[in-house]
Amino acid sequence: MTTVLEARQITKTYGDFIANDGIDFSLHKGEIHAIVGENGAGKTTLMRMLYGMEAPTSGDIVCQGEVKRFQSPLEAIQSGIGMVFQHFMLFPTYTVAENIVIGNEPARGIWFDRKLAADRIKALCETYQLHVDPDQKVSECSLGTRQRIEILKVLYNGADIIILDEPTAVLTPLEVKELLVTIKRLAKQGKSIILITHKLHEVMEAADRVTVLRNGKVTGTLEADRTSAEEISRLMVGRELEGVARQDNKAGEPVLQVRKLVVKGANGKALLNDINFDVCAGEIVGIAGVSGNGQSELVRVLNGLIKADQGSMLLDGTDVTNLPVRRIRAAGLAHIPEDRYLWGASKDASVKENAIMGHYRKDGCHRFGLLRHKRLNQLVHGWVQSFAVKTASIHEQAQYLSGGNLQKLISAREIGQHTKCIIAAEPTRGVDLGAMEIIHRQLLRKRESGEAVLVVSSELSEMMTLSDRILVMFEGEIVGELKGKDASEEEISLLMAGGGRA
Amino acid sequence: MKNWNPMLLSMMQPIMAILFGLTAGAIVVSFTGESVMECFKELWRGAFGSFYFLSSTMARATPIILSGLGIAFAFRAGFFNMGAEGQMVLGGLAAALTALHVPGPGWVKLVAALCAGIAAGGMWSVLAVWMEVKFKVNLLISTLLLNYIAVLFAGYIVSGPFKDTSGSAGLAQTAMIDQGSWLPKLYNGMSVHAGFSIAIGLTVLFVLMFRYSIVGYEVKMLGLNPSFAMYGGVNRLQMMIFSMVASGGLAGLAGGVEVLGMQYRFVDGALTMPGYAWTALMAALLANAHPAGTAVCSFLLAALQTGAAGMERNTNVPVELSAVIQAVLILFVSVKFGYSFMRRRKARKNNGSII
Amino acid sequence: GCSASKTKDQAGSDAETKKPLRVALITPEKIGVNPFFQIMDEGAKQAALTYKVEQKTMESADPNAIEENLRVAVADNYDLIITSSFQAADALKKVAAENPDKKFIIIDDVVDLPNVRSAVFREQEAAYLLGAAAGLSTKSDTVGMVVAMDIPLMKKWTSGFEQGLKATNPQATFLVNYVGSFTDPAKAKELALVQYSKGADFVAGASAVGDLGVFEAAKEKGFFTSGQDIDRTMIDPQHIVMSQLKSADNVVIDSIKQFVDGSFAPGVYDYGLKENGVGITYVTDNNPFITKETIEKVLQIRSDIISGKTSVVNPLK
Amino acid sequence: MDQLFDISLLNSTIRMVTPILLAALGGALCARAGLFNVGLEGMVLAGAFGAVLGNYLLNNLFLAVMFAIGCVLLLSLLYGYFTIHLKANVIVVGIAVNFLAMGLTTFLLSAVFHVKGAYYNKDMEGLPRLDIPVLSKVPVLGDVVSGYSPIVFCAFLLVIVLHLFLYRTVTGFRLSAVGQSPIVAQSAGIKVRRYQYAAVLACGMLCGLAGAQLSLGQVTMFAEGMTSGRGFIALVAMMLGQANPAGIMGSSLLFGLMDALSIRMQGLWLPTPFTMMVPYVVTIMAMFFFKDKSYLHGTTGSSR
Ligand SMILES: Nc1ncnc2c1ncn2[C@@H]1O[C@H](COP(=O)(O)OP(=O)(O)OP(=O)(O)O)[C@@H](O)[C@H]1O
Ligand SMILES: Nc1ncnc2c1ncn2[C@@H]1O[C@H](COP(=O)(O)OP(=O)(O)OP(=O)(O)O)[C@@H](O)[C@H]1O
Ligand SMILES: [Mg+2]
Ligand SMILES: [Mg+2]
Repeated sequence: MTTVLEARQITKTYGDFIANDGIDFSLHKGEIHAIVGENGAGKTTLMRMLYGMEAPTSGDIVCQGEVKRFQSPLEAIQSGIGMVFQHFMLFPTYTVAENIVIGNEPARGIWFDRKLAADRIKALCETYQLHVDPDQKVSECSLGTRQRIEILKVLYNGADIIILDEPTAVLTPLEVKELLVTIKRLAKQGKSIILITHKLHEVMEAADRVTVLRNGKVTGTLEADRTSAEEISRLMVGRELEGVARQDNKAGEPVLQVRKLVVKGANGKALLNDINFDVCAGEIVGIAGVSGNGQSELVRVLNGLIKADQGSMLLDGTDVTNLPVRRIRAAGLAHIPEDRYLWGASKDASVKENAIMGHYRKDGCHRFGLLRHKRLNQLVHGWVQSFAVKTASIHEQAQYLSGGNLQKLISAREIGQHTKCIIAAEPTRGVDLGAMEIIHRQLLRKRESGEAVLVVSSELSEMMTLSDRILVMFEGEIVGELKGKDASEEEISLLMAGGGRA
Repeated sequence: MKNWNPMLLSMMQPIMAILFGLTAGAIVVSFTGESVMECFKELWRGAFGSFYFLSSTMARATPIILSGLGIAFAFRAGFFNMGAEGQMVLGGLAAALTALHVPGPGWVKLVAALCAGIAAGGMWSVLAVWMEVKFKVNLLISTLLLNYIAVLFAGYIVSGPFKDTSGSAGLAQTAMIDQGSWLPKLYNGMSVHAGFSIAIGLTVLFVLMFRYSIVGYEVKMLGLNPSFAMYGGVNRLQMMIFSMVASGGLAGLAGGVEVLGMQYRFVDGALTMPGYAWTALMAALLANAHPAGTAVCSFLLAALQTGAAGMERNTNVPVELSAVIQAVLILFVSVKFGYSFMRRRKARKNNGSII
Repeated sequence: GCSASKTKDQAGSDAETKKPLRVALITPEKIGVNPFFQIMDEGAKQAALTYKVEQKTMESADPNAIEENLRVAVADNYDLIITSSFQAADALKKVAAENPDKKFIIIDDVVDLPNVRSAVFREQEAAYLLGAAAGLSTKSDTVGMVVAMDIPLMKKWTSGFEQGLKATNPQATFLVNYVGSFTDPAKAKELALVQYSKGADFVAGASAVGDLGVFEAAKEKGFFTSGQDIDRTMIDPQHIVMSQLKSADNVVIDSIKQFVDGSFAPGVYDYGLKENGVGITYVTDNNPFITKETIEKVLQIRSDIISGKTSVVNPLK
Repeated sequence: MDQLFDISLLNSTIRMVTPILLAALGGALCARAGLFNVGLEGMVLAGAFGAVLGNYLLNNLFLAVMFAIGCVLLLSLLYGYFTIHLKANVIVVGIAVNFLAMGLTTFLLSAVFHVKGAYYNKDMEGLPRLDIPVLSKVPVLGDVVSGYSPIVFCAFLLVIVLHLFLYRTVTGFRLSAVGQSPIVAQSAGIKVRRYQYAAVLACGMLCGLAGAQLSLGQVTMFAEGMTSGRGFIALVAMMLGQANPAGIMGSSLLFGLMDALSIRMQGLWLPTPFTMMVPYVVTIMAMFFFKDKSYLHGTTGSSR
């Protein structure tokens, strides 16, 4: 078994902070090597060094037997390393083909041969069984397709080593399955793959070996078929996971009532069509669906970010249809948004400024139009502690938080609103196991204290742990309702694929 | 501590860079064969050398600080106001006409005139907002183009309907405002007037506003990430109108203050020729739209200009070269050496260098 | 200002006998595009040499610098401070009133104070002559004028010209176009070309630097033109056949002379044709546009204006 | 009304528009590379001076134009160094470049030519007028399309060349990518800075041409500040044309035509200041119809 890429005693420090601490890691030819660890454990940092985006503070990177000092990603690419970032590195206004070939365009003289590019992409698609339409604009592609484009880009550049940083975080279950199949096929074809993920069942399904990081150190490298998810998670978190317990409790009066809701898109096509449902006090309702079937629009219209064309929504008895965001929030709605960088946070603002959004108008938080900083600081400190948000200080910029920690912060903020009703969209996307437990436990606690919770998630397991009822959306309509307890994955998947229509 | 750092930095960087700029300026000066030390001494003397010169630096800084604050305000909320010049001109015009034609005692006229200046500037910038909302016209273009229209319009008003008919009458200017409604001078025989106090007062007000008030927080959040602010319940349209009105109003106030405190009448070209608006734009950008930083940068740029005038008077450096030296100094100030070096990593993450 | 050191040396020789008088000229803008300030500067320098005074020119970079320059000149104890134009009038009013012992001169505007001497010009009289000459000479009965800006001040040129034109050639058409800038020869040239295309065979330039553009259009298309403020005819005598004069230099020299010999007095001095403060020049030899007879007629008009037989309306009054 | 339209109107529009068009194309290249160039005014001014200086020193029109380009290249190198290398704020650097050009040209005007205000020499030769062999004989069309300086033809040719460059060549494709997102471009292995420098230098070249057309094509002289705001109009034309060569040509021509029309409207019924507003008002109104401003996102920051 040949080793194609190796990290020897890699250390990376940012000021006083040690992000990677003497890491040893090796990648064999043709293997899928998973890397797992809590948020902020140093996974991405390690990958950035392997890909030449950062220089290690000390230690060596060995590629195909040679010690390398990559100055830039370009040099890494030339050594056959390709990386797919979690936050896609694509030009939304360009076509799929353009995005894939950029940096290595087929040309006749100075002319960019777009036709040849498209042909090559088609051939590439055939070889690797990854299907995209070369002429489509990336902005029109689904997240799953974008992921495929990223992988094709790496393959197009002739990479033999492919680094995937949390590729599955934004994908639907179906897309995840496809992706894992693809990865396995690529490994069979001789590519070596590093897969970062927080989902252990994916690790168990696809990986050959697993390396676990904790606090910048390697806590173990295991053969996947000789270990278990429990062992991995113990190495990751450093303790046993407790698991979340669900109590039975009776649902109360409806808190959120949605009636005949219709939202039309720019072209007049209905994005949401005749949506009716209730969420009752002490109940968690899950909304499942393949992304792009109206869940995002539903969440947005409920929060007042877009206007409904028809229908009404009642919150705790008051009509909040098409009210401004602030009024809806004041009427008692909290919201964990699905895209944390776009809607959920401001990277350039401080942790505290991020945390008080939506709170600053509450009683006790302001006086004569001025913010009561002392009070707010206390609040934020409380959340940071109870949700275990890893941050140096609450005055640090939010961009220095790792993605998972930012998600915890957002959840803390919204759960801390103490509203009658909370909408949680993808509440645990990209979040490690420990943090996921914290968030789940908090959502369940809300349910137990008699509040209404609406969860929108593409993660079926999450949906099934949390929900009392599951509504499935397809093409802007609710096509089925299941009891959380009795629902099976197959059943939901079938409904999500439109099988409930007939 | 954390809170102070960015503010301190935003003030320190221009000062650091000025040192580098002075070195570059020295090279330019040495080409003319003049004594470098002599020139810089005169540059300093022209800006701060005596109380008189300090006061004229303060007077010159007044409209720059005010419109700089305006530009910074809009910028904080995420909007680019390139129209300070037009807003300033209309503000000055409205102030002059109000002071001339509103009945009442002097101080009433004065207050009315200042309000008119603010209103005129604010309304002019709201026109740009309206076009952005209604027709999606990019603010940058519309505010830039509205400058030309405002300047031409003001020129017409003071060479036509409201022309000064006293004196030689050949001038595109309004009549002189009664002494009773002048902004008082802070010191006798010095050019600095009460407008400077207004500017400093507003600077402090904005610093406090951004640190402590709800509105300040909302404006800042909107500027940093509009989607996030909207999601959190900030009304973008309301805030856009508010911040652009404030921005234009401040530029209008700058014009009004200049008219009521310096020229005592609206003179065609007197607000545009010194390039106040451009200087203010630079000040706001250099300070990263921080209010206190903007005021400090405005003051430094004004000092650079009055200093250059002094250098011109008292050395043999030709007039033309002082513009070159100014430009060189500004170039170096713009680099923010210390800052950008420390934050280079971050800049890379932030999508390059733009704005 | 780079002349100070030179005059200082010169003055040094007779320094023991008596300290030379010191004269400051403060222009309201940078000396550059406006020849008016240039000749003023030249006049001052010439007078400094002739009358052995120490002279310094301060150019104001923008309108705010005028007052400062005036104050600095006062503080530096200059004996006579000369400034110019409406831009400086407000500042001078303040500074002169605060310093009643200092002597000031303002050229081209009036400041009514006991220590200020004001010199103004009746440009309309020279413009009248120019218009008359054009009216007498035009073959197409269409003449034009390219003006810098549509501001009241420029009416002295346009209106004077029109009066002269109508007096000699009532049916002639008068085209006026405004450049909108003092520094745009390219646009001035286009405007002259437009007027030419509308039939003008004479286009007067009144657009500061833009005049150069007008001259170029004339050379290109072969029509006739005139310059302003100083004698521009030597640039291209074949096409620039006249120039309207405004002798700011003479006014400066005169004033300095009077100041030196003690006959300087405040008050308003009005310079017109009579006082030789304004006038026009012609190209006399080999000039197909302005004939001998025309010149004679224009000279007649000139003496009529001087004698008061013909009166030129001041458009600003 | 027929007073307003004639062939000389079109002629004058084309002449007046050329410097604006060239500068706007240069600005577009910068915008494509993610740099919003406010320094166009200064660059054109430097070009105008460089052309006259080159003509005076070298006594050869071609070399004079090359000299102008060389001068502006130096200035744009400075612009590039500060914005790309030192990461200074692009707008501040742009404004400083304008100051610098204004100061340097007036200084050199008096240092080299010993004049203030303007340098004009009757014997100085301007750029020749070219007639297009066959077309110039065609009655109306011939008058419209021929009789301009080579730079005018060059400018309109450049519109096509740049269009092909941006949309058909590999380099143009990558340049646009850099402007869209420097980070993504860099991760694709594109040398972002190199492209940005190239764009800035090309912009300098175009501004040099624009200046040469102004000072040797339209007139034959240099006057201080003779650009009179054309650089800013170019900036507007660039934005209105969405940094796309054909669009820029359209918006420049629109502005030029309105400007020429406003000249003819002088003295008709509106006071002059209002006729002078016409081009600006029409330009703003034209923007009511262009709603896709997506390309501006990286470059400006109307909403950051
Ligand atoms: N440039 C940097 N400067 C300072 N600290 C950094 C920098 N890059 C990363 N860090 C810190 O290093 C730690 C490791 O980050 P890294 O992104 O590698 O975590 P991760 O394992 O990828 O986490 P996640 O699961 O959330 O993706 C984090 O705490 C992060 O804050
Ligand atoms: N220049 C920097 N200074 C400080 N911290 C940084 C810097 N660059 C990156 N980081 C931190 O390093 C980590 C890695 O960033 P990256 O963009 O890979 O996000 P991520 O943690 O992988 O995101 P996600 O959870 O969504 O997976 C983040 O915690 C980020 O805040
Ligand atoms: Mg990571
Ligand atoms: Mg992560």
